[in-house]
Order: sequence, then structure tokens, then C-alpha cells
Amino acid sequence: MKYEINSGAHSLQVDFQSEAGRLIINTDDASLNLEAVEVQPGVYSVIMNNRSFVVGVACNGENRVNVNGTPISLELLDAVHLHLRELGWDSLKEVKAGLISAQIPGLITKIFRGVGDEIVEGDPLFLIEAMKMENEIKAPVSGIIQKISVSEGQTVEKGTNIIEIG
Amino acid sequence: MKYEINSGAHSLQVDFQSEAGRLIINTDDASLNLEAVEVQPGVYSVIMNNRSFVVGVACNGENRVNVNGTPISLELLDAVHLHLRELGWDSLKEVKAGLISAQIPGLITKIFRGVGDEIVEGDPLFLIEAMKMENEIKAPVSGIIQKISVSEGQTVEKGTNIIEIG
Amino acid sequence: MFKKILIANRGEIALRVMRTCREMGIEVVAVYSAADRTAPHVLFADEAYFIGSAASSDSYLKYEKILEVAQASHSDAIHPGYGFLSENTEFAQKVSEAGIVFIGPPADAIKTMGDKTMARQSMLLTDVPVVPGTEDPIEDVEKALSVAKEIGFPVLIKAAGGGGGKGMRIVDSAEAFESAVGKAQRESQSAFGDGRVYIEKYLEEPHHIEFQVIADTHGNVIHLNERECSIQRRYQKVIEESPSPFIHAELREQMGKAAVETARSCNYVGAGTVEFLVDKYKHFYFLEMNTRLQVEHPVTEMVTGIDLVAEQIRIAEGKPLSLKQSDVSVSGHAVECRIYAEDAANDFVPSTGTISMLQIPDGPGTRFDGAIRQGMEVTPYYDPMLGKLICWAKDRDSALNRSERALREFYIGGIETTIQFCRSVIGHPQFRQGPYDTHFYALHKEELHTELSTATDEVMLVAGGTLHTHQDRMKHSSQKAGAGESSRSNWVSAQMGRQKQ
Amino acid sequence: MFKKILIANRGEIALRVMRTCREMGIEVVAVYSAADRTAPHVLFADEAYFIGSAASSDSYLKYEKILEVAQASHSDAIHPGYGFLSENTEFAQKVSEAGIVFIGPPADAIKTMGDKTMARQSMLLTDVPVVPGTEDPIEDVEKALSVAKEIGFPVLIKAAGGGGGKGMRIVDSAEAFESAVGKAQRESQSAFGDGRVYIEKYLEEPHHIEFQVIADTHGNVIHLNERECSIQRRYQKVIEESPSPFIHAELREQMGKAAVETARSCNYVGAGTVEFLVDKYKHFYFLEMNTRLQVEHPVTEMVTGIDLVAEQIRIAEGKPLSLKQSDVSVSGHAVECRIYAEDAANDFVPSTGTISMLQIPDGPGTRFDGAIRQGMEVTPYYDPMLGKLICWAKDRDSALNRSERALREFYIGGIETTIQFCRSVIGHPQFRQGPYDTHFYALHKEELHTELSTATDEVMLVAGGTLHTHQDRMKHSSQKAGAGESSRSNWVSAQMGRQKQ
Repeated sequence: MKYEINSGAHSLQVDFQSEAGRLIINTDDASLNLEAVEVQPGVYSVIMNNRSFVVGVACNGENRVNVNGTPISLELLDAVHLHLRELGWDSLKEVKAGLISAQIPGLITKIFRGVGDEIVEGDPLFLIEAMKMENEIKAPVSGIIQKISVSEGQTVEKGTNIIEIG
Repeated sequence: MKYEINSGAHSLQVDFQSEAGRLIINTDDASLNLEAVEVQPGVYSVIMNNRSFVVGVACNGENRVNVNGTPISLELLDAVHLHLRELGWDSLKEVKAGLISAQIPGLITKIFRGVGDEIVEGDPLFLIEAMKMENEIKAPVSGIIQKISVSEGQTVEKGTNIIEIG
Repeated sequence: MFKKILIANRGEIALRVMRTCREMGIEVVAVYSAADRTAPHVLFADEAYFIGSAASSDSYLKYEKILEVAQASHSDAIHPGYGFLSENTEFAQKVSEAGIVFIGPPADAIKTMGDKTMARQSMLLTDVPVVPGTEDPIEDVEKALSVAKEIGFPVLIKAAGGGGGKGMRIVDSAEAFESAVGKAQRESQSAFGDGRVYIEKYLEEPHHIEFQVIADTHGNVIHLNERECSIQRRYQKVIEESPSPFIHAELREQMGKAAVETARSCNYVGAGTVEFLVDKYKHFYFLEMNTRLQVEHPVTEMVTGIDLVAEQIRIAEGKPLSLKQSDVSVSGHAVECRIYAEDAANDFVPSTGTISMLQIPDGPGTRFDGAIRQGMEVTPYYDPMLGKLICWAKDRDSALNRSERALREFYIGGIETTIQFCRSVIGHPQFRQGPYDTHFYALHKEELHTELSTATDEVMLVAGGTLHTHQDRMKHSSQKAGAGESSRSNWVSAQMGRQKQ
Repeated sequence: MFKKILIANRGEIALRVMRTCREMGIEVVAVYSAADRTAPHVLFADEAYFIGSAASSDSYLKYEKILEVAQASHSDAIHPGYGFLSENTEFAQKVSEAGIVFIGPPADAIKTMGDKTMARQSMLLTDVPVVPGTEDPIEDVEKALSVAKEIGFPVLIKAAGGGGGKGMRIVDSAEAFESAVGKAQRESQSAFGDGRVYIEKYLEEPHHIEFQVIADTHGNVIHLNERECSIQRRYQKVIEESPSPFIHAELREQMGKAAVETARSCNYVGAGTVEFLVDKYKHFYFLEMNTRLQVEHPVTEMVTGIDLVAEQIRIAEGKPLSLKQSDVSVSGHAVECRIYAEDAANDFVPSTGTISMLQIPDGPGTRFDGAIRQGMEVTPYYDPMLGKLICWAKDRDSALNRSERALREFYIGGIETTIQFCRSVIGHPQFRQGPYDTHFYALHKEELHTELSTATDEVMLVAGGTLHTHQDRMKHSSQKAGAGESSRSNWVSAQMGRQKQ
């Protein structure tokens, strides 16, 4: 089955075939044989063409994969997504980008803007205090604030939706 | 509820009361407050009267408990067992002693005796090879061999019954 | 001789202190908050006492409660570690009054050195050079401006009541001066409850180099050479090493003498650190003195073979130092990497969660001072430092090679850490070459972070292939359990459904 | 300069070698059996190749396969570790013939020293003292008996073809001699496929003391002082230390010279160990030479600061030694404790299972060379050693205190280990006092094991209370899951039922 692997500006087209507990990966130039054995929940010992890796897939952030201790941003798009994109509908990024959730549990100490405000990418949105440090969260995209789901002084769990920009 | 704790030749009479996630232990001289929190399956962080211990209860051998890295033999007898013993029926030790099972997975390289043979405590019973070493297993009790459940050259799993002495 | 010591701290420094206590045959008492019932320092200790809820102000900073525990447990002494109550004059005093030994300097020394302007004033009475600047906190902005003009711009505005970069401003011109002072004062007030700021000459290409000193109650004071701490971000140290690749033997001797003089000037007792700034011309200036054990103390231990916590305890017991200045010899080179639970690729935002897999580096010349274990939860309540990796080898190059090897072998699953960021710094040619100054991070920020976000084809294929395998497994296991597809796929379906409508 | 090295081994020694390779910028290739797909050495390596089923004879000893992998992976060299193929002359030769460097001595040196009688004969040509005994393997029992009488009983019968105590017999009198020779020959035949045995004088209160040597291809040979290895059980070393508490400076120099002479006598190249026996009168005798890296090599690394694997690699690359004899200096004291997956309280029977919790000691002067992780299964296929704990400190007493602290902090859940046994040995007054000889274990066996089985009231209450809590929880969770009582209770019911019938 066709997939696209994206990391930053870099993109690879591949074909995945499962076969006897292994994955055959075909690219334009090569055919690779990958065997991933889970050693702890979300952590795999991977041998691909006799190269050995430790790969963590359940890190913070859905699109983060850790390879030999190095975290990389990764997007794996299957045929459905590829087809959607061909139709000009790059849903995944849009929806993800506009919804800002708490990446850490903590205390919301300040919200800088209100619903209806126009935001430029990089504008500070709110402050969240955790582990004795104040963290300023900036807007990942430009747009209008559609919704603010928390108030100042509120303690939030990881993953709580904070602000939606549309 | 009354219990008896035995370790080697040492024996303690105690009363256990569960209370709000803690255990109140009463002995003749003292009342202790024990809180055991599981940190990994079978491994507990225990605070008893402000003394801290790491205790493993799922070690090899049912009667082995590991306290701060030190393995100790332990037998915990409840009212039922205590009553049985009062009736002169010390079942637990008898039955356990007569049945010899494999404490390690390995290869049975030699069985020294046959069914019906009379055995004296300490007689070599069989050899099991594991981790590049040959281990001689001796009879824990005297008696007659009632049953031999394996044959030489057989690979056994941990816990497999090997010989029964009655 | 102490029989029992209470450690008024948590995390890696609590374990560090407990290790030495145990080696000296001393029992250790832990205190813990509600968030720390199964924290490593509790599991490690001989005794453990609950002292309050998760917030530091209700537990690790609540010194009346800690003092009660010390008395209830019949502890002979209290070791405060670093942070929390370690530089709290009142606590030190109360402990002594209760007849318990405070393992640290006398309250007076903490007081003098804890206040930066007071420390400056006290140092101006010695031969130790101090960065030119105001002697008193700024009250009259006009007067301060004239001092600034005299020193010459750029100048630095700094908080008198605390560190860590809060309340700090670099001012390039007279025009920007007044507004910067106001901002610094407000920030300082909110951070430390103390709005006083002072001004200093802004040094060119400054190196942050500190000297470890130890002093006993018999008047002996020695230094244990320097630590180079110029790799900082957010004004926090990231990587420290000893010896410094910047200073030479003669300068080392001068600075060492100045450090000893500094300690003598405030009648210091115990282990302390004298921080200097050294400019590009190799002029050095007293910056501040930290009146406690420093996070980066293992670097000094590795090159001198001295156990600093053991010295602290011996000194607190009233014993003389175990060695003279002439006995101090440095062997090889040591490098410390601080491992934080932070997402370096995402502006170092703290990362919390459960440690799903843990592989701590080990082997020749490799030490990890930490307080983590597999299966443990990293909570948002305290400092995000998970521990420190310290590597020793015969020379700087080998020590850096060893650090790279150890960082490569370090695996912490389930949370984000600064492991990879440390690898980027140690692998950076400018760092490799040394010397570097405190501007290193700002100067090379982009390269350091670019490396974090670039992956080779091979790594992308491995990552993609594994993610696919994982998602496939999750799908099958959830199907088995009677559920539908994976949550990701569900989301896609939902989106498609919406589009159709 | 090597770019890639294949490590023909597993477990802790594979990791140990890989660590140094990586620090030298050399890529590492692992080989693994079916039992080791997720073993630490596979996860650690850059490349990993499957070589066969779990049995060593089908994988780690199958040298044709390993050689194939070395060629397929374009490895420049093979490091054999210890055990497995490390002293296999044929393998060393085949590797060289394939144009790949064997990181170890020339095949001839392995051959000479690998055969104990050949080694003896070769040493008789030098000035190095050898234990009096037969020069050739025993063929004529009568002739051997007359030699034994000449030496004086007791004598020792030893296997020519291998070690580890197999085929070894102490004979007290002429009457018992013939039967003992027969038994030793049969045991030796079955263990090594070589029934040859020889006889030696049995020494009084012997100390097993060995010297580390390194030799390059340019004719330089130096020694790195001794390791005291007299704490043994089942003829296997348990605890090693350096310096030895038994020998003095003059003896050290004499033995060091003898060790260098031994290496020279067989044109040795690489790292090797010359083992001596030293009797109560401080007379020393050549015992054997191990032509490989020794399990206990870290002890030497900790006191000399030298990376022995790095030296091995440099030597194999044809470089001269990185230091001269006069550069070797010993600092402080190091102690190694071997941690085995064995039940010490149960005659050291191997223990297998899953490591449910793992807390590896760390901190100042603490090194663990291991290959284990939490959640990993310990299988019955290979050597039961999990790793080695090596502690360094400024003197012997401090190093022992540190070892005790580290052992106390070591926690391996789910399997039995020798951690507590090592604590018993290190805490034993006779060991503490040093010197001790190879009879230490036999002499103090009972005390060492008694300590393992005695618990204080407090420990019994903690253990009993925790077990009760655990059983209670298990009962509740199994009731929730619809099952009956705990298996223990079930068993009791069954018994009661039987009794009723």
C-alpha cells in the first residue's frame, strides 16, 4: 500500500507490504526489509536491512517519533489522506494547527487575547506555568480566535483544548 | 485477623487489620502502620512507621520475599493454616517437600535413581543443565520415589514436576 | 559523628547526598510531598516522612514541618541540597537553634552572599576584582544613568534579590536606560518579591567560570579548580566542564586565590562556589558566590577524586579538611550534560508523562546522577531536571567522545528530553574546538535546532515503517478487543463524514 | 584505522566493547541468536545479524557464520570478547586469512598459552617461577606418583585442556592418588573433550593474583599492576580488587616483571592476563596466561585510568602503546562484584525469568558493566552473569564502603541474584580486614549463607505485611475478574477437600 512519509520539508514516497511479521518497504531506488519488535509499550527494537535502531512511537505529540534517542517530526499519510490531498483538501494540517491544546499539565497564568481577536502567527497567546517555569505559547497560525476554553488561574491537564483559531 | 510469620527458625505472631489503604500490624509489644504502594508488578514501596523499604513479593519461589535487595524465606500462615497445624496436620511443608519440580528451565542430563528407590535426604536425584552449568538437584526429604515424570535428554520448562518422593 | 541526616530535598540531589551518607555509615531520612510518595528519594531512604501537598510551598519549602520531622526522627543534621531551603538564612538559623546541624555555611555568610549588592559591597573591600557598576541598588535613575555613562554602554541591569536571568536587561544606549530599569524592577519584584536592581558593565565575550571552594571551621580554605559554565540557555547552564578550555595555568592560580579570598572575606564554612566572569581579554571579575552545593559539583569530583558531599559532612562535624591546597591535583577532563524533561525542539517547554523505557548510559568514565526509573511518572510540580550525565576521560577530546557515546546510548521513552540537544551542542564544531563564551547558544541557536529537525532518508524510512507497524498492531489489538479502528483512522472517518455533509 | 568492528559476543562484554568502539568513532556490528533478538547488545549496535538458534554451538560458537557476517558487513576487525571464540586458535587464524583483523594475540600465542602443559613447558625456559609439578600430561600413573612424592603431598591434579575447576582434584596421600587421577581424567574428557591431566604442588593459603599486560606489534610490553582474585566459589571469581591487600611494592615489581617476561616469552600482542598463585610465604608461581580481555578488566581501568579496549583496538591497528611502563600510575582502589542470575541461598542454582524492576546503582565512583534492562527476560541459554559492579574510591576502605552502598541500592526484581551474597562477602570482617586467600569462601561459607537466611523482626513484619497486602490485592483483582480465590487459597481448599474424603 502506498504511503507518504513527511518530516519537515523532506518527503518520501513508499510502498509498504506486510509479510511474515516483517514489513517490506519499497522506494523508487530500494527495497528494504524491516522487522520491529516491541520491547516496551511504544518502544521497538527495529532491524532494517541489518541496521539496528531503537524507535519510540508513543512520545509526546502524535507526530513525533524517536529514533535512537533523536526525536523527529513525522507524518505518515496513507492512500486515503493522499487522495484527500489530491482533491486539494489538506485537512490534517489545518485542523491540527488551529486548535491549541496544553502540551503540559499546568496552571494558566495569563491569556493575552480574546475571542474575535485577529492573530498573526507567532503572537503570544497564553502563559502556562509548569515545573516552576512560565511558558509562553505562541500562535502556530494566523487567524481569528474562535473559542477560548479556559480562564486565567485554571489548572489544566495535558491535552486540554485551550484556544481555537479559525 | 491473626497470622503467623515464619522465617527460618524465627516466628512472629501478628494481627493484621486493613484500614484506609494501610495495614495496622499488632504484635505483643507494638502497633505498626504499614503502607505498601506497588511501583512495578510485584514490587512495593513500603513505609512502615516512617521506615522505608522496597519489597519484592513475586520472586522465584513462592516463599521468597525480597526486602531492600535481601531475599528472605517467608511463610505467612493465616487462621486456616494455623488451625490445621493445631490439628497436627502440617500439610504445607509435607506436600511441597515431596514433589521436586524444575526451578529453572533446562535439559535433564541425568536421573540417578528409579521409581521405588529408597532415598535419604541429600541424595542426588538428577542433573539439570542451564546457563552452561550442570546443577545437581538433591532430595529435600527422605522417602521412596513414587513417580518420575521426565526422562533423560528431555528439556523442561520452569516448574515442571520431575520426581515425587512419598 | 552524625548517625542520621535528614535530606530536605528531592530528586537527584537527594539521592546524591544519600549515597555519600550511606557510604559514611549515616542513616538517611527523606521528606516527601503528596506527589512524591513513590519518588526515588523515598524508595532510597532509610526513613521517609510525608510533609504536605504537591506544591513546594506546602512541602519542600515548609521549613517548620521539616524541622519537626528532623526532631521526631532524631536527625543529627539537615542537608538542604540545592534550591528549596538551601540558601534560606532563616531556615539555617532555626535549624541551629533547634540544636541540629545545618550542613552549609553560617547564616551570616548566606546572608552576605545571597544579596548581590551586599556581596558586591563586601567584595569591594577585598583585592578581588568586581565588574564595574553601581555599588547600591538603583534608587535615583538619573544618578544611575551617569554611572552607566561612566562605565560605558552597553550595561547590564540585574536583580539584587535573585538569579536565573529574571529581572535582567542589556541596555545599549542612554535613551533606552530608564524604561529598561523600570521593566527590570517590575520583573524582579514579581519573581523574587524584591524589586531592587543594580547596574554592571556588560562584558565582551564573557565566560562564566566558577571555582569550587571548601572551608572548615578551623580556618582552612582551599579551592578545587574551576568549572567552565558558559553553555547556557534561558540563563540556565546546560553543559559544564573542567578544566575550562579557556583559561591558562597562571590565570587559574590567580582566580583560585581570588576564590579563596572571597570565601575568607565572609568567614565561609562548607562547600561553596565563587562565580566569575572572564572577558575576551582574560580579565576576570567576581560575579557572585553560591553558598551551597552546586548542581554541577560532580565535574569537580570527577577530576579531583574528592567527594564534595563527604567533605561537607566532615566539615559540619567539625573536622578539618581532608586535604591541603597542595594535595589538590586534577587528572583528566570531565563534562556534565544536564538532562531536562523538556522539549528542546519546541522552545524547551516542560514535558511530563510516564517513562515507558529507560536506558541509562554506563561503562568506563560514565556517571549519571539522577532520580528516575522506568515506569515512573514525571509530574509538573518541580524542577524539570531528570539528572546529570558526567563523563570523565584522560583529555578533553576523549571526554567529549565519551559524552557523545553516552548520550547516544541514553534512551528515555514516553517524555521529551534534552538528550538530543546536548548531543547537538557537544557535536558542534565551535564547542568541540573550545573556547566558547556565554553567547554560544544565542549565536548557534539555529544550527543547534536545525539539527534536531533534520532526518536522513534512512531514519525517515525506519520511523515511518515502525509507525506503520505500530498503528497496524494497535488496529488489530483494538479490533480484537471489540473496538473499531484506531483513533487516528476514526478521526479520518469523522472528517470524511463531515465533508460529505 | 578501523571503520567497523564486529563483536563476536553477547551480554555485558559486547556492550563494553561497543562503548569504546563508538567513542573511537568506529561502527559496531552485533551478531545474535534466536534467543537474543531484543538483547541489549542488539539494541545497542549499529548493525545486527541473525546467526542461528539459541544454543551457542548453533550461533555464538559457529565461526563460519560469524566470518560470513564480518565479510557481508565489510567489518575491518572482529573483537571476540571473552569466552565463546576468544581463545579459539582456528577462529583467530581463519579471521586473519579472510583479511580481517582478529583483535587479540597471534594464533601461536593463544595456542601456547591455551594448553596448560605447553604453557608450563614454555615458562620453564624463562626465569618466571612455575608451581613444581609434572612437565607433561600424565600417561604413566606410576611415574606421576613418584613425581607427586618428590613434590610432597598434598598435590593438585588439573586438566590440561580447560579450567573452571573441572577435572581438578586435591590429593592428600599416595593411596588416593591413582583413583583421583582416573576421576580427573574422565571429568576432563567429558568437559573439554581432552582427558589429559597433570599434577602440581598444592600451595598453602594460596592467593590468586593476576597481572594485566599489554603488548604492541612494535615489541613494547608493559604491565598495569595486579588484580586480587582470591574470592572464588565453584572455582569462579566473585569479587576482585586492585591493588591486592596482600602484596607489597617490591613483590609487585617482581611479579610485574615476571608478567612482562611471560608475555615476551610467547611473543604476545594485545591485552592479556598472567595469573599467579602466591603462597603464605609470599612466593609466587606462574599459573596460566589468559590470552584475551578478562571479565575483571574494569578494576584495572578504574585505578589506572586506561581504557583497555581502546588499547586493544589501537594495538590491532598496528599503533604503538599509548604509554610507557613509567607512565603507569595507580590512583585509589577499585573493587568488582560479579552479579549473577543465581540463587545464592539455594546452592547458586541459575535463576531465569523476567526482570520486573531494575534499579542500577550509580553516582560517584560507581560503574556497572552490564547488559540488562527492566522488562527483559533472562533466558537459560548463556552464562548467568548479568553484569559487574565496579566501585572506585581513594582507598580500600572507602571503596568497600562504596561497594556496600551500591549493592544496597541495587534492585533486580523477578529473578534471584548474587547481590546479597556479594554484600555478605564485603561485609565479612575477614574480607574487610584483608588479606584473604582462595580458601575464603570454603572457610566462611556457613557464616556467609547464614546471613542470607536471617531476618530481623522488623524485616519479617515488613515482608509479612507486604505479602499480606499483595495477596489481598490479588484476591480482589481475581474476584473482580470472575475467578475464585488466589491460587494459594485454592490449593488450601483442595487440600481440605482431600482431607474430608
